[in-house]
This record gives sequence, structure tokens and C-alpha cells, in this order.
Amino acid sequence: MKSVPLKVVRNQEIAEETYEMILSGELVQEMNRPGTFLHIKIPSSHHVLRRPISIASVNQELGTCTLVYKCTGEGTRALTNVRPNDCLQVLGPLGGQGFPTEEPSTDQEVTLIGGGVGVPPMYFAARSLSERNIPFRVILGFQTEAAVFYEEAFKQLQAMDVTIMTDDGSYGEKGTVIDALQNLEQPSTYIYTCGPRGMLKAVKAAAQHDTTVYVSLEEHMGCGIGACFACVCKTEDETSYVKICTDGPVFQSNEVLL
Amino acid sequence: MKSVPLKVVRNQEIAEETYEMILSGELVQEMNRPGTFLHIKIPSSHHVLRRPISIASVNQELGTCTLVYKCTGEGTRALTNVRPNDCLQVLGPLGGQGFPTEEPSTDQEVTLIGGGVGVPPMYFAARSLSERNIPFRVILGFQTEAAVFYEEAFKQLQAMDVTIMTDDGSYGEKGTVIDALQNLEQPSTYIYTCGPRGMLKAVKAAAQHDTTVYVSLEEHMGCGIGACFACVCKTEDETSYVKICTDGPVFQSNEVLL
Amino acid sequence: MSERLAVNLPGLSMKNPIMPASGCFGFGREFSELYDLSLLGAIAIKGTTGEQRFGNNTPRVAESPSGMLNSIGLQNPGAKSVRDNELPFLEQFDVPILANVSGSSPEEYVKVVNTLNEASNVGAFEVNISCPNVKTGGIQFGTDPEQAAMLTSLIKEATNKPVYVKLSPNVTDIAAIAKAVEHAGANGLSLINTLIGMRFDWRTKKPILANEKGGLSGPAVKPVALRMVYDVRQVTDLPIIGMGGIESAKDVIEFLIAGADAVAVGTANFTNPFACIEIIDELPTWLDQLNVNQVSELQRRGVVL
Amino acid sequence: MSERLAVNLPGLSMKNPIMPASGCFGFGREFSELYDLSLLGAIAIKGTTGEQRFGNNTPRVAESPSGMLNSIGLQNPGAKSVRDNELPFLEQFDVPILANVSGSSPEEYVKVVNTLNEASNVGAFEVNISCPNVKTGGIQFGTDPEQAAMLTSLIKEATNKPVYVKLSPNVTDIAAIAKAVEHAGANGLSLINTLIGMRFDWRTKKPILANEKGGLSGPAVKPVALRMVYDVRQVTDLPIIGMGGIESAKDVIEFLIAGADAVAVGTANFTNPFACIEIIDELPTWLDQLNVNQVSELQRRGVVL
Ligand SMILES: Cc1cc2nc3c(=O)[nH]c(=O)nc-3n(C[C@H](O)[C@H](O)[C@H](O)COP(=O)(O)OP(=O)(O)OC[C@H]3O[C@@H](n4cnc5c(N)ncnc54)[C@H](O)[C@@H]3O)c2cc1C
Ligand SMILES: Cc1cc2nc3c(=O)[nH]c(=O)nc-3n(C[C@H](O)[C@H](O)[C@H](O)COP(=O)(O)OP(=O)(O)OC[C@H]3O[C@@H](n4cnc5c(N)ncnc54)[C@H](O)[C@@H]3O)c2cc1C
Ligand SMILES: Cc1cc2nc3c(=O)[nH]c(=O)nc-3n(C[C@H](O)[C@H](O)[C@H](O)COP(=O)(O)O)c2cc1C
Ligand SMILES: Cc1cc2nc3c(=O)[nH]c(=O)nc-3n(C[C@H](O)[C@H](O)[C@H](O)COP(=O)(O)O)c2cc1C
Ligand code: FES
Ligand code: FES
Repeated sequence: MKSVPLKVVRNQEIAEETYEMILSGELVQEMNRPGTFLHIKIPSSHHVLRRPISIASVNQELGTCTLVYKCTGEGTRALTNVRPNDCLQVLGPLGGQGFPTEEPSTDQEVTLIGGGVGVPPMYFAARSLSERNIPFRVILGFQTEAAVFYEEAFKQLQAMDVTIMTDDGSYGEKGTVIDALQNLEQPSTYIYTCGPRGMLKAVKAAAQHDTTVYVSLEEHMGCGIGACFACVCKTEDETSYVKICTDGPVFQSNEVLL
Repeated sequence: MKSVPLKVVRNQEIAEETYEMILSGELVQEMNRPGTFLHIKIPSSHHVLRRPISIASVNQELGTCTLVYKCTGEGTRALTNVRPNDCLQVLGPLGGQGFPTEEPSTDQEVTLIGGGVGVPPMYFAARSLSERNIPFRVILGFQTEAAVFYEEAFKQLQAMDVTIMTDDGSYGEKGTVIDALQNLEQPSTYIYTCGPRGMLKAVKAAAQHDTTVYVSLEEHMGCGIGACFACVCKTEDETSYVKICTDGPVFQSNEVLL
Repeated sequence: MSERLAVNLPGLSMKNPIMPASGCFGFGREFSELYDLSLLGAIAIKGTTGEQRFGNNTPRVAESPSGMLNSIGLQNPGAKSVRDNELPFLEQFDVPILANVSGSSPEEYVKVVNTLNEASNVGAFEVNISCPNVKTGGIQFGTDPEQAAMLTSLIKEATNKPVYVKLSPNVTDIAAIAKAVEHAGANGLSLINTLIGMRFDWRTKKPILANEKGGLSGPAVKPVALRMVYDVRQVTDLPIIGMGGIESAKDVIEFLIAGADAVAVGTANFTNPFACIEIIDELPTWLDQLNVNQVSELQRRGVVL
Repeated sequence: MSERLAVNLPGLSMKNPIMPASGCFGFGREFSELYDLSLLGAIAIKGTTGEQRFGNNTPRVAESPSGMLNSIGLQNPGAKSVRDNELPFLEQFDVPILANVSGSSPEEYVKVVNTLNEASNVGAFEVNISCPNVKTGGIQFGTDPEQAAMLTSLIKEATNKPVYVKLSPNVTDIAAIAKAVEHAGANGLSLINTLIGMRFDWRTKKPILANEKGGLSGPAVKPVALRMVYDVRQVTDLPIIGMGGIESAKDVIEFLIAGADAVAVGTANFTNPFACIEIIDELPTWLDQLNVNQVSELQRRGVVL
């Protein structure tokens, strides 16, 4: 983990209010676990808090990493104005626990479920599974057609299946990722999922008992490194807590109170 | 007076911590009086106050104006990072009263005295006098050699004389502009001057009684347009006050309490 | 002028909930050269005292991250001149005036109110019991509930126009002051005035402001202002004019949610002299996004009374 | 380690005047992976209570222009665990610890002090009478001079180590609280804690923080902090640890001029996790510019006592 400037290679809108940013620098060498994230300083002087953004993929040959972020507020709005060759101060990679793509064996199956801006870390996980030849299927949920991204990218990783769900049915199937999950003929050994808290809860509830579910959590962060207690989440038994930034952001679904 | 974006054409260091910035845009057409200034929004989100900077010259054919500013604090530091093709929000031209270069007749003589970053408006005044064929001499004071700028530019305007004074004698003559003023063989009809308050005071004191002295004042500003009472200066008789932003910034030296 | 933006406050029938804050807009003359003042919901004029005041020494403003300090010291031409020279000028515009009243003694406050009372375009008074920049009077009325109430009663006796009391944020319990002035008859509240602050020049090792201390305003104070509007809203039903760091239509919405009925925009007029009318322009788009038809639907929505 | 930067405060022999502020640095473990904690002047550890606390619901932080709000709610493992697990870890570093003490009752404060008293690396206590984020205790001790004094005496009786009282800025008269705790025996003062603030989500129309209100910190509060350090310096000769929005060596100098003897850096650790040591690195260059040989030459230079 370091705090260094990374050079912006590309910063482009790839779906409605959704941007893909490619960064390059030596720090990329340390990025290897799907589910981990970067804590990015907003290059606009009145922002005192960094923004946590998942690593969506890395290309070690080019020394680049890719982020996909949605413009949801002032900080991410400022990020959209960053231009190639600008530098961003990046702290990372952060996260004590990512998606354990080394856990499944090639005769097991993983279902990846991403909702909205929960999709980017699923893509990194998919690449990692694909490299290890673990069979996986993908279910992605978006609000509407204009918000859809990375469908083709997942397909190119030779997912067994890529299902796109939209709330309004304007693309793919109409419905939620839960509908798609319940339509699966056979439950997979693992589910990896990232998205809004409500979606994670529903995935946990809908999953079969013999399926191991890993969820990636989001929370407003201060330090990003475990020092400030901003990003805590209660354990399922409510007797203790975890810090999302350092104990997670990925947890087994029965570790935490969703 | 308008508030519009002007395009940065050039922004380069021309002396130690002193930058020349060329801006282009339609607003330039309204810039015609030496001594007036622009109120510039600092392109760094935590600055709520604009910075007043004098117009150092205009080129109506190219539609550009030139500013010369010293990096003295956070706002001007941020200005130094502006790059060509960036835009700056500019309010102006401001100032109700500039140097009255239309007042002297060709048989009168003007002495222009600039200290440090008081030099830029003197250059605009010199250009204006030169266009009207009014004879003028120039006395410029700087701390040290590295801070000197625009000597050549004044010479090209065919000043009768350009004297450079430095505090440490590293360039030109050692001493202050007052020393140079007192060395003049014949007092001129007018003195136009801009620089630190102490210098203006000394110029006023050193000037002959039949010399009309115009001083350009500086003060911390809020609105720049006369609405906030931040930039007031007492009148010499202390019974009233003037607003530097709208009643000035140039005053006859006996109008104001220096 | 769209009906969606109109708000009605005692004495101020406003086309929209936006007014420039006192002290940041003079008496409107200068800004009238930039845009039509009739576009504004109201205008809070510069704090006016019994006699003319020259204010503090300069520098009177300093900057800080996302904020500024001012120590103008209530420079103004005095109540008579405001009545005879400034208010008549504003009559050409179709906009109600909130006359900001200051003084060193209760008598001076009352004198100002008596003088300005006759001006027909003064819709209401805003009693500044919170100016941190004058030696006597001003802020002490704003930090003691009893003095605040006493002053409010006196002024209420002097005028039939609605009286808004402008509260100081430099107190332990702003809700207690609000309650006190409500009981004393205030028709509305304005908050917040500036937070007392200071900056030093590292080179000279002296305070930057000639007056040493000044009032902090601008986006930096916004969370404090929102909290105080919210706290005061919990204890009173009086109309609140909210202010402190408003720069955008989104900020206006935040203040309305917190409990304000209308807002004032101060420092932002310096950052961008067109701030007020740009905010008014943008407001409908934000209402659309929130599926809100009329501004009043937003008022007091975020809070339980 | 240059002698120019050293400052000596009761219980804290500091290599330089910089310490991370309580709550922004945990118990040092995480930052020890970024740099050598022995480089710091001191460390103010996270506010510690009698028993472990889980704190408030999330979200616990929100942003505002040049500042942030937090409502952590004093989450900490409790005094015993701090003594047994956290303080021993810090023993490997050559740096004095300022143990930040919190509680809901005077008894709880005393219990924490009794428990941590034994730890040899605790150089002094910092009594947090100003936490805005817990329902009972905390801030009420900080807004009433008598309660503040009472608590200070109790704690002074419980320990021989120097006691710094951390003051709340959410008061009408911070100097009065400072005087009260000085009379009660405080050995030093820390100021300021956070200003109470609020932000609302325009989409949901609800407060952003689960706890509704939170404490404002960061550069936005700097002018208020400087003013309070200055005000308190006018009435006391006690050592002052100044804080509130410090981000740079220049800010440190401003606080020293205002009247601080040392400073704490809070929010800036989030913006830049290397903030503290970068400031320590840069400080000598600034002293050079000011022709100052030793930091102490700057202390209390801007102010007349
Ligand atoms: C581990 C982790 C990974 C993430 N990965 C991605 C990603 O790959 N792509 C993506 O688009 N988003 C991701 N997010 C969410 C992203 O951090 C927020 O959308 C972003 O911080 C919002 O900032 P803003 O400037 O748009 O909003 P503002 O409203 O200006 O933010 C104000 C403050 O609230 C915080 N905040 C607001 N919403 C969130 C949120 N949902 N989660 C955490 N903090 C929030 C901000 O960080 C900031 O501190 C991730 C969040 C976490 C915790
Ligand atoms: C009418 C006028 C014309 C000017 N023309 C020029 C010029 O051509 N070239 C040039 O280099 N400088 C000029 N100045 C001075 C220039 O405005 C200041 O140097 C500049 O504002 C300092 O900003 P900063 O960001 O460097 O300093 P900071 O310390 O960050 O500024 C903080 C605040 O103080 C104000 N301030 C600080 N010093 C001054 C000052 N000397 N005068 C006015 N405000 C100040 C700033 O505007 C800002 O509001 C002029 C000033 C005035 C009033
Ligand atoms: C330069 C300046 C002058 C002010 N003068 C007055 C005044 O005369 N009377 C008053 O009640 N408030 C005065 N204020 C306070 C503002 O009206 C407002 O309450 C405060 O600035 C907060 O709003 P803002 O953050 O939008 O500026 C003044 C503020 C500034 C910045
Ligand atoms: C996330 C966070 C947690 C804090 N926790 C504590 C605490 O436990 N005890 C305490 O006395 N102050 C606490 N504070 C206040 C800081 O120590 C400091 O007084 C304040 O943040 C101002 O400094 P800054 O602007 O540099 O952050 C906390 C501040 C923040 C931002
Ligand atoms: S963000 Fe600070 S502990 Fe997780
Ligand atoms: S700067 Fe506002 S009156 Fe001159």
C-alpha cells in the first residue's frame, strides 16, 4: 500500500454517467486481488475525503489498471474532468480481503452478480476466475439500457452465461438480478456479489444453503486504512464489528449483518 | 463590465515569481483605460474571493490583454498552474478612474513610477501616453535583479528615460525610486505611480508642489464593484471615504489619506 | 416568473425563495448594473445604523479555505441617508426589501426602525443582533437570550412591519435565543450570521485583518448553518431565512430541507456576481429532479416538528 | 532529528510540535505501516472509554466544502484493551502518547484514567469534554464552566500525569471554560474539537449521517480554531495544543503565532496519510524563511499576553 501519483491514460464515458478511467504507474504491480480498491484524492482543492473505487481490471504488461465509476456526486463529478496525462494521487491497493478466486476448483462453479457500479469488481473477479479456468456465469443488473456496460467484456472472458437484467426491461430481461438468480437451474458452489446493500441482502436470502456467498460492501470512508472507524459493519451476531476498508471490503455473507 | 470566461493564451514566468499571462476574448474590447483591473476567479475550488489584477496592456488587433502578476500567496500560486487553452472567469474591466492619460498635453511631461508589481499598470499608461505622443520618463523599483521585468518593453515605447532601481544594487542603480525621483533635474507636470503604500506616500512627499500626482491604490477586495465596503480608503481630510474598486483605483494624491 | 418558486413570508411576498444576504449586496445599485433586481425574491440591504459609520480599518477581508473573513464594521451612510437616497432608488424594482438594522444601543436600533419605517418598499426588518465586527452592541444582544428578547420587544413596539431577528452562531444554544425572541414577538428568524474567526500573516506574524478578528462566511460554514437551521426548526414554527455558504440551487434545497422557508446568499455574490440569478434559474430543474411542483412542498420536509 | 523543532510540554517531550489528533490516527498501528511513528512529536490516541463502545450507525462521515463531518461516536475497545493491546504496541516507538479520555459520567472518565495511568508511555492525558457525537456525557462537560472544572479536579486527583483538557468550540465563551479548567488544575489545553454540523442528502431529504449531526473538522474550521486559540491565549499561560484544519507547515506556523505551543493534525491524515511527516519535513524551510532558529521563538509571538 502506497500513496503515489498515477498518470491518467484515459477517462471516458462508457454508459450514462458512468466513466472508465485507465491509470498507469508502478503501483499497478501491487494490484492483484479482485475486490480490492483505490482511495483516490479528488483533484479539486475543497475535497478533504478521498473516494474509494474498486479496481475493475489490471493489465500488468501495460502497467495499467482500469476503474469504472459512476458520477453520483461532487467528487466523482470532479473526476470526470480529469484529462489524459493529468496525475491522480492514489492510495492503495486497499482492502484486506478480496474475492477469493483461488478458492474454487475447476469442477466448481461461481455465479457473479453485480448491480450498477457493483459491476466493476465483478469484472476483475471474472478475469481472475477465467485465468484459472473456473467455470462462472454472470448476472448483471442495471436500472435501464443507457446504464449498461461491460456486457461484451464479460462475454469475451467466456463466461458460461451473461444475463443482463434491467429494472425497466429496456434491455436484457426485465426484473432484478434476484429474478435471474432464482431462474438458475442449478445452484453454483459460490456466489460473488457487489451492489447496493438491499441487493446483497436479497442475494444472501435467495442463495441456497450449500452456496457460499461472498459480498463486497460499501460504506462512507475516512482513512481507508483502518484507523478512523468510519466504515464499520456489525458482525451477523451483533457482538462485534468489522472494518470494511481493512477487514473487507469482501466478506462471507454470514460474517456480517447486512 | 461583465463576468465572462477568457481563454489563456500564455502563462509564463518572466522574472522571479513574476508571471505574464495573456488572455483572449471579446471582453478585451472593453479594456481601454490604464489603471483599471480585472477581478479573476481562481480556478481552485476552495477560493471564494477573486483576485484583482491590473491590465498591463491590450492588443485590440489580436483581441488579447496581458497581465503581470506576482505569486505572493495561495491564489496567485494556483494561477501559475493555469495552462494555455484553459479558461479563467474574469469580471471586468473594473475601476471607475484610471490614469488620466488624456489629461497631459504634448508639451507637458509625465514621470511614471512603478514599484514591484506596481509596474504593470504603469506599462499600460506608458503605452497610452506614447500613442498620444506625450513625453514621459520611467522609474522602476525592484528588490533585486531577479525581480526586474519590462525594462526593454518600456524602452521600446520611447520613454525619455528608463531608470531601474534595486534595493540591493544588483541591477541598475542601488536605492529606491524616491532617490531617482529626487535626482531628476526638472520636475514633471504629472507623476503617475503604483506600488506599495509606503512608496506612494514617499512619492507624494517627494513630489514638487506644482506636480500633480496620481496614485493607484491596492486594498483587499470582496466584490470589486462597490457593494461590500471592503476596499475603502479615507479621504485626506478624514471626513469621508472612497471605494478603491469603483472610485479608483487611481486617485489624485491629495484626494486620499495615504 | 414561475409560480412554482413563489414563497410568502411575513412582509415579503417573494417570487422565489432567494435573496442576497445583508452586507454582500450593498443597497443594490451596483448589482442593478449586472442584472434586473426584480428577478430576486427579496433584497436584504446592508446593515444600517442611526448615524453614518465609517467602519473598521483595512484590510477588512481575508480568505480561508472555502470561506472568507470580513470585518467591515457596519460601514453605512446612516438611516436617514438610506431612507432618502438608497431606498427610493430601489423603488423602481418590483422586489420587497428586508431592511437590516444595527446599532450600539437599543435606542439606536429603535431610531433606525423609526426612520426606515416610512419607506414603502421596506417589507420587513431584519434585526442584526449578531454582528461580530463592532465593539459595542451587535453581538452581545445575540448571545444573551434576555437581551435578545428585550431588544426584540422594543423594536416590535416601534413598528407594525414584521420583524425578523438575525441570530448569531457564536453561541452554545442557538435554539434558546430563538425561543426567547419568538416569545418577545419576532415574526421570523434569519440565520446564521458569521462565525468569529481569525487569520494570521505568517510573514508579519500579525492578524491579517486590521480589526484582528472577523466574521467567517462562505461554503466553509454551511454544515454549521444547516445544523443551526435544523436545531431552531425543532423549537419554533416561525419562518426562517436560512443562510451560510449557499452557492448553488442544490444548497438552497438543502437549507429548505433543513427547515428554512427562504434563503439568503452572501459570499457567493463575490465569487460569482451572478450567483443569485443563476441559482434562481437553476432551481426549477432541481425541483423537476425531485418531482416537486412548488417550492413549499420542500419546506420543512426533512424535519419533524 | 533537528533540535530546532523540539518543544517541551508537560509530560510530552516532543521532537517537533506535530502530533496526529485524537480519532484520526486510531492507535497508530495502521499508520505505522506507512512511516516510522518515532518521527512524530507525540501521538494523541483515539478517545478511550471505560468499556468498549461500538459507536453510532453508519454513515459516520460526510463531506462539506474544505471539511468533513464525523459521528463515529467514540468507537473504541475500552480502557483495559487499550492498556493491554494498544499501548504496548506503541512502546516500540520513541514517541510520547497523549491518551484521550472520554466517558458518559465523571466516574467513567476517572476509571479510564486509573486504567491507563499504569502505561509508561502515556505521557499525559487529554480529557475530551467536547465530543459532540455521544448522547450522554462528552459535550455537556465542555459547555458549562462549572462542570468542566468539576471533571478536571476529579481527574487531577486520580493521576500524577499532566492533564490537558480538550475544549469544545460550540460555546459562547471558550475563554471562560479555559479559565475554569485552569483553576481546577489543568496542566494544558487542547483546542478545538469539532463544530457541530449537519448535511442533508437532497435526494432522500434525510440527514447524510445516520446520527443526523456530526462534528465539522478540516480546513473549513481553521479560522475559528485560530480565533479560539488566540482568545484562550489572552487569558491563560497554560500550554495550548492547537488544532483545527491544519494541513501544512504554514498552517502550523499560523497556529504557533496565534498562541499554540504545539499542534495536532486530524482530518489532513485522511486527505493525505503522510500529512504529519510531510509537515515535519517542511517545517525547517519555513523557519528559515522567517529567520527563526528554534520553533519556540515563534510561540506566542503574534500575541500580547
Ligand atoms: C470499497 C468500495 C469500492 C467502490 N467501488 C466503486 C466503483 O468501482 N465504482 C463506483 O462508481 N463506485 C464505487 N464505490 C462507491 C463510490 O465510492 C462512491 O460512489 C463515491 O465515493 C461517491 O462520491 P461522490 O463524490 O460521487 O459523492 P459525494 O456525495 O460528493 O460524496 C460525499 C462523501 O460521501 C462518500 N460516499 C457517498 N456515497 C458513497 C458510497 N456509495 N460508498 C462510499 N462512500 C460514499 C464519498 O466517498 C464522500 O466521502 C465504492 C465504494 C467502496 C466503499
Ligand atoms: C486594483 C489592484 C490591482 C492590482 N494589480 C496587480 C498586478 O497587476 N499584479 C500583481 O501581481 N498584483 C496586483 N495587485 C495585488 C494582487 O491583487 C494581490 O497580490 C493578490 O490578490 C494576492 O493574492 P494571493 O492569492 O497571492 O495572496 P493570498 O494571501 O492568498 O490572498 C488572500 C486574500 O488577500 C487578498 N490580498 C492579499 N494581498 C493583497 C494585495 N496586495 N492587494 C489586494 N488584495 C490582496 C487577496 O486578493 C485575497 O483576497 C493588485 C491589487 C489591486 C487592488
Ligand atoms: C462582507 C460582508 C458584510 C456583511 N455585512 C452584514 C451586515 O451588515 N448585516 C448583517 O446582518 N449581516 C452581514 N453579513 C453577514 C451575511 O449577511 C450572512 O449572514 C453571512 O455572510 C453568511 O452567509 P454567506 O455564507 O452566504 O455569506 C455580512 C457578510 C459579509 C461577508
Ligand atoms: C473521524 C474523527 C474522529 C475524532 N475522534 C476524536 C476523539 O475520539 N477524541 C477527541 O478528542 N477528538 C476527536 N476528533 C477531533 C479531532 O481530534 C480534532 O480535534 C478535530 O478534528 C479538529 O482537527 P482537524 O480539523 O485537524 O481534524 C475526531 C475527529 C475526526 C475527524
Ligand atoms: S475508513 Fe477509516 S477505518 Fe475504514
Ligand atoms: S471590493 Fe467591494 S466595495 Fe470595493
